[in-house]
Amino acid sequence: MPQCGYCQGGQILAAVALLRKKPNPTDKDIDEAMTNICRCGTYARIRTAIHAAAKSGKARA
Amino acid sequence: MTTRREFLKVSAAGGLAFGFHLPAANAQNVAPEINAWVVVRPDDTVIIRYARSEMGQGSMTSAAQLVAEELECDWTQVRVEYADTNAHVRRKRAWGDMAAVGSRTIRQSQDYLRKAGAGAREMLLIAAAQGWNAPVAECTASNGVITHGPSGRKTSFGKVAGEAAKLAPPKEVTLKDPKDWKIAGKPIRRVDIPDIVTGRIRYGIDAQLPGMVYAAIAQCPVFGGKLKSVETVKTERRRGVIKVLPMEDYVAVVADNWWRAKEALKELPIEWSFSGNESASSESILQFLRVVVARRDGELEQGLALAAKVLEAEYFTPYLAHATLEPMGCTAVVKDGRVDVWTSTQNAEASHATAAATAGVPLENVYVHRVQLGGGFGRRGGSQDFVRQGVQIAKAMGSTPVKLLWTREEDTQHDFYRPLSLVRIKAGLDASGNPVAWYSRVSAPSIISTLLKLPLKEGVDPQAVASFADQPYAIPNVRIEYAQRNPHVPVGFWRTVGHSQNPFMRESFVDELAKAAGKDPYEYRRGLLPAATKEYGVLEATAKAARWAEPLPAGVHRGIAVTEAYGSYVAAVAELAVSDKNVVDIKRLVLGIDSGHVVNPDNVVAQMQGSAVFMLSAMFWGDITIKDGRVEQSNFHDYRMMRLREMPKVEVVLAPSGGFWGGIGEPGQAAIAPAICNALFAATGKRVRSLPLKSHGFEIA
Amino acid sequence: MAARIQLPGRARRGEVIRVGILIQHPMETGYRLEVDGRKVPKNVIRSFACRYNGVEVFRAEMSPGIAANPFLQFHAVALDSGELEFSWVDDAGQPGSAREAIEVT
Amino acid sequence: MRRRSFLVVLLGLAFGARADPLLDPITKGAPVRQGRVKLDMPLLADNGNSVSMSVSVESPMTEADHVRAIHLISERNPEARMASFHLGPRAGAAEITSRVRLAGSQRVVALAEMSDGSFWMGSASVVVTLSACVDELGS
Repeated sequence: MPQCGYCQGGQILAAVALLRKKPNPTDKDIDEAMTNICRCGTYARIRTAIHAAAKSGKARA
Repeated sequence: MTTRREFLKVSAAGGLAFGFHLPAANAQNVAPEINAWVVVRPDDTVIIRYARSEMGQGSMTSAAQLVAEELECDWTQVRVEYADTNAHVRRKRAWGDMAAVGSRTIRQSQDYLRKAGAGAREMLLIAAAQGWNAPVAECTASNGVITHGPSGRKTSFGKVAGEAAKLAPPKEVTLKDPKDWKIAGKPIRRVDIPDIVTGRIRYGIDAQLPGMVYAAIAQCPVFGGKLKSVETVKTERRRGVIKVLPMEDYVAVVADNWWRAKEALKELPIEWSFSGNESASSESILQFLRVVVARRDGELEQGLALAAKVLEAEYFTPYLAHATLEPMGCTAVVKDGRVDVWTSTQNAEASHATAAATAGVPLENVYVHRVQLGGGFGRRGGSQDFVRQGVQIAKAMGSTPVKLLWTREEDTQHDFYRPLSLVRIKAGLDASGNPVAWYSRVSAPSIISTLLKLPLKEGVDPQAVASFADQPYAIPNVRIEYAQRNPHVPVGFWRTVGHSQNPFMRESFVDELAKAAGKDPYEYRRGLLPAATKEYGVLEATAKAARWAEPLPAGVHRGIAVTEAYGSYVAAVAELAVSDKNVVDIKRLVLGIDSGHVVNPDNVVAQMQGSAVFMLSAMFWGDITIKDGRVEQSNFHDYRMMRLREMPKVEVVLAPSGGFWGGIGEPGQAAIAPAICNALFAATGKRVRSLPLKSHGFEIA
Repeated sequence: MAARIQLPGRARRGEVIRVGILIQHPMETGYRLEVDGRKVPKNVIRSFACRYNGVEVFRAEMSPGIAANPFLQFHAVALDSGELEFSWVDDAGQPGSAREAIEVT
Repeated sequence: MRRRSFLVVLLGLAFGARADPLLDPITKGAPVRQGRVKLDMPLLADNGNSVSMSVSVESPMTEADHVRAIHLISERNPEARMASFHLGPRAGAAEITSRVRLAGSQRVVALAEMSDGSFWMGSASVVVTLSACVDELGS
């Protein structure tokens, strides 16, 4: 769940790329792939969103 | 993988006119306006206006929740629109304060927002009652539908809006008791998120105008310097370069695309005249503050004489940059005496006034187009330098629209920094370890006198002594002194301002007193806090949630801190382990907040989590250093930000005690640094008295 | 202390003319600190007067409430050719003066 | 009561009878009537260091009936008396323009003293849009 949203474009691109490579990423996979800076500090929710997207099967953008 | 820049360029080029056509038809007078805050369309769409700025703090949604709650409308029909600054000026500031600063957006406007919702509801009820010529007392509104009890007749807000808009607003309205809230107080999803995740949202940097040119600027690297000379001929011949504009304290290069402007700027031979500060350095500035802090004072010394034990320490916190992810910028066009501005600002009214003053046009000729902010954190509220520059350049370019965009380097090296602060603290304990006297002498720059140029009451800057002067502990005689020292480095409001540094010093020193008294840091604080204080309440709630008393696994240690900030009360418990190579593994961070009322609980949790990342980045690596009068750091390689892999587990405890309205955006940071540093002491026996932690060899796991 | 004056060079007898003057002066409030922490003492232009052929037509007492480089614009009745004389003094006792001729037909 | 609330009380009344410590030193308790004085200041000022101000008083400016003085009074500046301008029939028009300093958003009062000893006033409210991330200011 973004806050200011300025980094979300990049975060979503990176997440989609990760999910295409690893449809069921572990926390460690997420740590390594998601290096974009988020100044508002929404990292916890980005991680939750990636797990949710993985669980829903389709790596929808 | 398409990079973000291409992703945006594609969508931007495709939809040139989307959302950024010049003066949007003034939608304000299309649908009937019940009052300045509420417009109801015939199709039952409810437009709630938002006057301040949305930079991720979520107030655009929570402000609308307050209006909708009293309006009794259907939230799914609500659209939030910005109040237009031009209409604002023409209607004698109909929307009041437009600043989103000081965590004040909600608590300063909650009363008039709720009254606006209630007033609009009354007018809609009266209009419906008149339509049925039934007594209004027999009519009720709920979820956007008005029902006439006795006859069961129903109508919708949209149908009666036209009539309602003609009525006089009611003199008195009664507000609901927060316990009956249905919309406010609920974790409603933020209204701007769909636009964010689909890329429709627009920031200042995204402004696109037909025929627009681009400007990059270089400001004097040594603060306070002025432009001496610049050779423009060679640069103006470069491909794409349109003009080089020498201004009083900066040089702008204008080109047909921003990359060319920026590259041309690098080769531009500029000569600056420094005003004597070019030899200043972090060391000289620290020494300059220390001279004052060390001065001995008589009066409190006697107070300490009867103390069984006296402790003294010196604490230091450095300059910090805002580093908003969206760099400073402003797009402007000055044409036929009219000024249009697109910029990410925390105060559209301030941008409006600055644009008018810079262009020399009446306030009625300025239009500030509202956009989302790619982060504000105080940089975009207290100063409008980027608007002054944008409008100056636009004015110099005739009627051509110009997009000014700062480079990351410019943004990092020409910020209004969080002031550094050097504090000497001294306290005397009685035989049982309780403090009998507390003395703090603060030496720091004053934002209020240098940036705002306001006089200080009795020469004391309230921000510089924040949390010292108003500390809640029952300590007999307390003396706080402020020695104002303003080095040449500009200072401004950085998220949480004085409460981002002083609680670190105060709560670390209280921890030192607890250690000297041989008492548990949590129990020691409970003993010193009057039971009725809000600090006591939030401290207890947080400690309980963190299960403070339970034993920890081997090698894991705890720290605790509590403070007031921005009208709210926050506490933090940190659990961490430190390896022998000083690598800090934060196991858990429990953050408690009592903000009185809560308008959107999920948003408060998000702000607390965000505050953790913001403060941990600052306290581990944040350090703006000065050499030869200028800032050494320039980009994210040497001004490091926490990454996703480093974010610890953050648990948030909402403990609203009701009865007051506290801020949300800034208090979250206040107790984190002391809690972490107190845990570091518990783990390593090493007391951290200056930040950042990296200068003590600590790294984060 | 330099000053710039705005005055119509010629005027008709009895015409009410607009007189403007901009004086270079920091108008120190007394709150500002030097970089080394010393307080910059308060120093404002306390009193200002304009005499038209020796007769006072306008006088001002000012405080730090007047902005730096004070700008004053007032009016005077054009009676006969001659000279407008401006004089002022600041808290530090520093005097200032300027004069401008005027032709009245 | 603090000075600010005094002035606010005064402005809230019919501007006539009540004495007010801020205006008293000038009016010596004489009634102050609203009207004849127009104080023009911008609704918004981007900073308080230099705010345009022009004041004009309706008056024939004759020997018998003219404006003797115009006083500018600030509600929040440390020195309430911002300036006093002294005129006379030789001024020909009671109209003065200058630039003032405002310590934060506030109301400014222009108090005119007539040759017959009567006092008239006008006022303007200016918002200084420098937004401060602090509570204490409350500006």
